[in-house]
Formats: sequence, structure tokens, C-alpha cells
Amino acid sequence: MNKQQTIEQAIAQIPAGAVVMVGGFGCPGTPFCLINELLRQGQRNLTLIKNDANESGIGISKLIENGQVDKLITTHLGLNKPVIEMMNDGRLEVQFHPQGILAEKIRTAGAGTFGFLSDIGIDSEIIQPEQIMEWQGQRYVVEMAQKAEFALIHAAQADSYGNLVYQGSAMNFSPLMAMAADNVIVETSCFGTPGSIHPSRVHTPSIFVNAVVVLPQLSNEYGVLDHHVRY
Amino acid sequence: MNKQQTIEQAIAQIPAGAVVMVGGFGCPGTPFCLINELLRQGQRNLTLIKNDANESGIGISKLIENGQVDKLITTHLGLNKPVIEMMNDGRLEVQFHPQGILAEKIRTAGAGTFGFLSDIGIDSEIIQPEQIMEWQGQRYVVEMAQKAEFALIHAAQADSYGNLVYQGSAMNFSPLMAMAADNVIVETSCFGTPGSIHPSRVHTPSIFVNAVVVLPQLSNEYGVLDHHVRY
Amino acid sequence: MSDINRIIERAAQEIRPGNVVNLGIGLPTQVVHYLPENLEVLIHSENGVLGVAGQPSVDVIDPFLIDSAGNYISTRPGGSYFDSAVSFAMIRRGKLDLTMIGAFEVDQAGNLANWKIPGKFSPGIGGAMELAQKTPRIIVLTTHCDKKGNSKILRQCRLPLTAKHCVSRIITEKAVMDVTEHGLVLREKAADISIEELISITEAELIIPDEVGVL
Amino acid sequence: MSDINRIIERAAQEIRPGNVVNLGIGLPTQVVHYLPENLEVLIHSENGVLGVAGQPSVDVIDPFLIDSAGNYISTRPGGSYFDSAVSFAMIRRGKLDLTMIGAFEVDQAGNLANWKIPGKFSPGIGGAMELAQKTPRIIVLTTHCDKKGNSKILRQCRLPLTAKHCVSRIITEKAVMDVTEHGLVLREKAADISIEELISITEAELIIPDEVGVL
Repeated sequence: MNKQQTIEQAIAQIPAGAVVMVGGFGCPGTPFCLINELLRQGQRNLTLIKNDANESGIGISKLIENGQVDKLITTHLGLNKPVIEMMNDGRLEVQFHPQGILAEKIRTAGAGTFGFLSDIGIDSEIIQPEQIMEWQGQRYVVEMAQKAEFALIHAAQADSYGNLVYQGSAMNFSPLMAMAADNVIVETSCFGTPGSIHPSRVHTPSIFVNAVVVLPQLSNEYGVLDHHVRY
Repeated sequence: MNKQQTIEQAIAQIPAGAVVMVGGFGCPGTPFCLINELLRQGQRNLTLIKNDANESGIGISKLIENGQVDKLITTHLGLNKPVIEMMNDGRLEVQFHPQGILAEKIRTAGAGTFGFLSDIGIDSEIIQPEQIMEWQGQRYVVEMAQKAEFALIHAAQADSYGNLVYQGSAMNFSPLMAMAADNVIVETSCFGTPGSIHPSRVHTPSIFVNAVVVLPQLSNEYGVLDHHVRY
Repeated sequence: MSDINRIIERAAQEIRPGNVVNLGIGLPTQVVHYLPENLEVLIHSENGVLGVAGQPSVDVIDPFLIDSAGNYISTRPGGSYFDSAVSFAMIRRGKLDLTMIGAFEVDQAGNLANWKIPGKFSPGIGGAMELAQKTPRIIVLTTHCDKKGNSKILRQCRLPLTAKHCVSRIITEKAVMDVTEHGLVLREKAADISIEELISITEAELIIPDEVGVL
Repeated sequence: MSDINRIIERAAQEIRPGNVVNLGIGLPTQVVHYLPENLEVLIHSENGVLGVAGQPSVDVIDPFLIDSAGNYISTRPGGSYFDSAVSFAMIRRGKLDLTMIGAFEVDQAGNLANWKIPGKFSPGIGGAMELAQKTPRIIVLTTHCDKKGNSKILRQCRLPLTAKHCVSRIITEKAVMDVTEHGLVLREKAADISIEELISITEAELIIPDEVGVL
């Protein structure tokens, strides 16, 4: 049940054209090292699912700018100019969802159910008429589960079985994606034997994890971004 | 934001006829003290929602045996003879759901969505034909959210804001019910100031909790049941 | 050795290193006591525990840690606790390798009935329906016949089903049988019963291959 | 004092002890720096933090702890971290008392447009739609006019809406206005502007009560 793999092994399982969820809201939780290896190996025609596109020049923005991504399913592109430009140019297909709806669609796939009934945006242009259902006298939006073949996850701590702990706001979409993807690849710089994480402190149980990549240390990308510091 | 209340205050908010979720799977997680106070105050015509009916003579079985409960929404009655008898006699209305479906119905209410699409039991007698929906060429069971006016929860640890930590298998339905009920009453014997629980260790965030009752100590009901010990 | 012990001991051999296994209420939950201590396996209990191990010594029992049958348990290193929604997410997502489950009736098409005897016994479905419907491999543990001596291994279940076509293998004190596309195939039989006797106490049509092992 | 500071300082006064408040990206996230240190309040950030407090000193910043706008934060005692599904469960369940949010346009019926300028700006909806639709009280923080001097407080929004009839109060550097069943009521105005001037730079129809406070 030891799921440790090298980063090359783990990422090599992702074929061209794969649908890949990526954890992280902004920097925290973004698995920069796994993403960089995907950049190096160069798989193309990917569909990525992530809350945001990171900022230009880091994280999944690199994959998009490098032309490896056909489609992005996301909630917000922030101020990422190159990605917004590629969207406007038609070089990148972008599908937007309200943030909590994307989270819930992923969680629904992770729960092994097929969809859920919502009222978010029911009369707005973000909802298509064909998503509306009448049920027991009420109108609902039917939101279908969002699956993926792979998820790339950063964990603050992992054991060799694949039990995970997240840090601070780095949790965000990660536990949901770990449940929803068929193959879950995790990176961590804090790796231990089974038993190193108390059962009550586990955020993602090992059963959802397929591969754990141990990072020798966290690179600068995981550090403080000076332009976000308030002096 | 200090949510501490006396047990009398907290339980007195529950009116006759209320719909009340109760945490616990078997003994672990069952809020015996809150239940005993509800027995003492004697509110009647209750609808209870709990995984099981506890064993005869403890937990919610006392409320049922005392005639305070009109309806029980549950998954399994185990070997609880008096409760099964009351069901068979028609003195207690019982609504059964598959365990994971009940959990998910409660979680759906807690998520502020209205229902979900399932395939569990789709061709079995547990699903009514009017629950079946065709959507995009597939047949699904529509399972609607299960709300409640109150939830009674046992936590291993709580702070005065209402952040909760559960112990071992006592977690079960509790975090879901804490999200799903409009008024969440928690009992704990380990009570601290805000900050006594690290933000990463919180199982139920304070926002979902309305009242915290501090138990001076745990009674024998929370101890080891001799008839379940393997000698 | 009692019939029950024979079933449980045989069932324990089905669990392979690395498996994630749910043990249903009744006979299956007892299998945990028959596993080699060094076998690396994760036992799932639907009340929110992964990594179930046997009861600790009586003086250190944690009353807040039970399996779905109410037995006091411990956890092996690498275990985890989670809520009931996550627990059934694991089940519905097919993350378990194997579920062992009891039966009132099981038939040669792999149909399973284990939750309701109309008019007599209907204490609820618990987690059985989701486990039966969603686990890739279901092994039924049951006595071969009921207390009146009637076969529990049927041509076709008569009771309300828990799930259709879900059972892969049946282990009784008399036999190990596999549900195949051709029908119910005898794999092993107890040493103290002849094939003729076995056929005579089994309502289901048994396919007898050239080689039959000893249970 | 800059217009921006005036808006934020005034907005900070809206937060009462015990409130749970979401601060949207832009002006609202800065409100956290204007709260009295001893004010007992829980700031919710939709990326999974309850109990947001300001950035710690530069040498102890935790790069894994930001608010939804990307600012480094700390948490006050009694805070918690959770995943995005739980975070939006809080929002959809109406557990927040108040959301402060920015606007491209807001109108006298309380309609809000803050996510899309067709053909010009459509970076996605983020969490705004759920916050606007589900928080019991929405306060819009915005400059009174856009950079070209056009009123952002309209009779009727022209851009795609974030949510209908969701706004309770609008705070600009010139005025505080409430959306009521009778229309948009002026509550406070800046000392350096007359009511006539205010009306002239506001497209929405302003109801002027007898008493108008000073912003």
C-alpha cells in the first residue's frame, strides 16, 4: 500500500488529451512541482479544471501559455492577461461556473452521485435554459457532476498510504478533487510512515489517493509573492 | 459570540412537534445528556432523524419508548425490540433510507442545495416510482434534501464560538447534521476559549453552531457497554 | 470447529495484501479477528473508519470507537476517521475492493436478499444496498441452510432484493461457489460432505467442474 | 482622505460585534484593516477561512494562508479552515450576516452587476453570484461615478446581473443610500457636496428624507 512514486513516473501516466483537475486557490494548494513536470513532459490537448488560472508565468498559466491546454473549466481568471487574451482570441476554450457550483459539481462526482439541484443563477445568463428542470412544482437548475481522469494535489503532509493533511487556505478544492478524480497524484515535502498522521487529523483519507510524490524541498514558487505583501 | 447555554435553556427552545436530527451511530456520537434533558422536559410529537434508534433503554430509544416521537427517519433499527414493536403496531411511523442516501440527503440540506441524482436502489422496492426522473437520456432517482429545525450533537471538544472536534467513530452524521439544521445544539465535556482548537483541526466550523452546553463530566452512558465487549 | 468458524476462517483467506475491504454486520465483522497480524489491509467500516483492527485489551477500550456492528475496535497505523457522507462516497465511488456480507437468500444469478422478510423482519436497510450495488467484488458469507434446514442458495431469490447480480462468490460451511456467466460453479467443498449430498441440500443448480478443492 | 479611504472607513462602521462577514475582492477586502482590534467579528473568505485577520508582520507571513483576493492574512483565535464546498455551503445556507461587495453598476431596485462587461471584461463570476444571491444583507462599496464621471448608481442596471434585488445599502465616497420598498433613500451625504449636486451626479432617483446624516 506504499504509494510513493517518482515525479516522472507519476506524471507520465497522464496521456495527451487527459482531463486533469488541479488543486489550489491562487498559490496556496497549487502543486507547482507536478505542474512543472507536466510542462517538461509536454502532454498536449489537456482539459484543466482549476478554480483560477494562477497568475501569468506560474502554475497552470505556464501550461496554458505553452499551448498544452485546449480547455479550462474555472471560476475566475483574475488579472491573468495572457490567459484572458488566449480566451478572447479563441485559442483557449474557457467554461465558467460560479465558484461554489464548481466546488459542488466536483464534490458530487466525488460522492458518486450524478448531479444536484440548485437555484444559483437560475435567471441569469450563466445558466442555459436546458439546465432548468421542473420537479414537484419547483424550478431547479440541474448541475451535473464534474469528474476527471486525474487530479494534481499539493499536501502539507502525507503518509505512504496517501493520507493527506492540508495547510491553511491551501485546502480549498483539493479534498473535493481527490474524491472526484480517478487517479490522484499528490506532492508533498513532508512525508511519513503510516501512523505519522493521527486518524482524526486526516483531511483526505488514503483510499482516494493513487500516487504520492515526495518533494526534497519546496521551491521559491511556494514562497511569499512580494507583490502581494502589504508593506 | 459566546454560545454557551445551560442544558435547560438550550433544550427548552425545542417546541412540541419539532423535527430534530440527532448525531451518533450506535453510542458514539449520541448526545445522551441532551436527549435525557429532552426526555425530562417532555416535548411530544417529535420527528427524529438519526442513523439508528440506539439500543432499548438508552439514547433516543428512551424518547420513543416514552411516546414523545411520532416519526423516525432512519436507516436501521438493529435489534431494538421495543422500537420495532412500536413500528409494527403503528405507534411509530418509520421512514427508512439507505444509510449513505440519508447521509447525503442531510448533507444536501447542509450544502444549501435542494436534491441530488442517485442510482441507489433504483429498481428496488425502497424507491418509489415518483422519485424516478429521466434526464439527458438517463434514469435517476431524485433524492431531496433532508432539513431539520434542530440538531443535537455530541462533540469531544468545543470552544465558546462553537468550533467542534469529534472523536473516533463519533463523527459519523454529526458534521452533516450541524450543517443541515437551523438550530444546532452541541454538548461537550471539553470546553475551551476561542483559539483552543487549531483552525486545521476544526471538524465543524463555529458558523454552523447555535448553542454549546458544557457537561461537567460524561455519565456512564458514554462508557463501555459490557455486552459489546469481546472477552 | 464450528460451522461459523469454518466460514469465517475460509473468508479471511480471501483478503489479499493491499485490499480495502468492508465487513458487513454479522459473520463478516468477525473476519477481522482471523487476519494475520502482518497482513497490510485496510478494513472499512461504514460508520466512518478506515483501518479497523480488533478490539484492544479491555482496560483500554475507547467507547467512542466502534465498527458498524457495534464492536469496540482499534485502528492500525495509517487509519483515518471521516463522516458518513465521505464514508459512502468511498463506497459509491467504487473505492472498496471487496465487501463481505451476510444473506437471507442468494441465488445462482448473484442476486442478494439480506434486508427484509416481509411481515416478519424489516429493521431497515442500513448500508447494505450501497455496498452490494457499488463494491466491485461481493462475497456472501452464510450458513448453507437456514435453521429449518432449507437451502439459502437458491435458483431465484424470493425475498426483496438488496441488489441484483452483485455477488461474485458464496462461502458457506459446506462449499465455496462462484457466480459465473454460466451459472453457479462449485470451487471447494467441505471434506465431510459428498458432492451428491451437497447438491441435495442446495436449491440452486450447481455446476460441478472437474476439479473441486477442499474447503 | 482619499475617496477610497472614505468608503472603506465608513464601511467598517457597518460591522457589528458578533457578525459573520464576507469581504469581496477589491475595496471590501481592505475593510479588514479598518476594524477595531477588539471587535469580535468573524470575517469569512470563500477560499476556506473563517476568522480572517490582517497580514502579520512581513517576516512571519504564511504563504499558504491568503484571502480570496490573494492578500496574505492571519486568523483570529477561534478561526477555522475548510474546503470550498463547505465554504459555499455556509454561503448558500445563509449563515453569513453580511457581504460587502464591489459593483460596476447597482440600481435603485437593489440589482447588482459586478462580473461582466460584454465584449470588454469577462474574467468569470468567482463566488460573487452565490454571495449576492444568498447573503441576507449585501452592502455595495463603490465609487459614486466611474472614471469617465458617469453615475454607477442607476435607475436600472444595463450590464448582465450578478443577482436581482439583492442589495440593501450602497456606500460611496459621496453618500450612503438604502434600497427600500419605496426606492433608494439617501441616509448620509458627504459634507463637501450639496444634495442638489448629489442628485445631479446620480442617475438613480434618490428619495431625500427629512434627516440626512453626514458621511
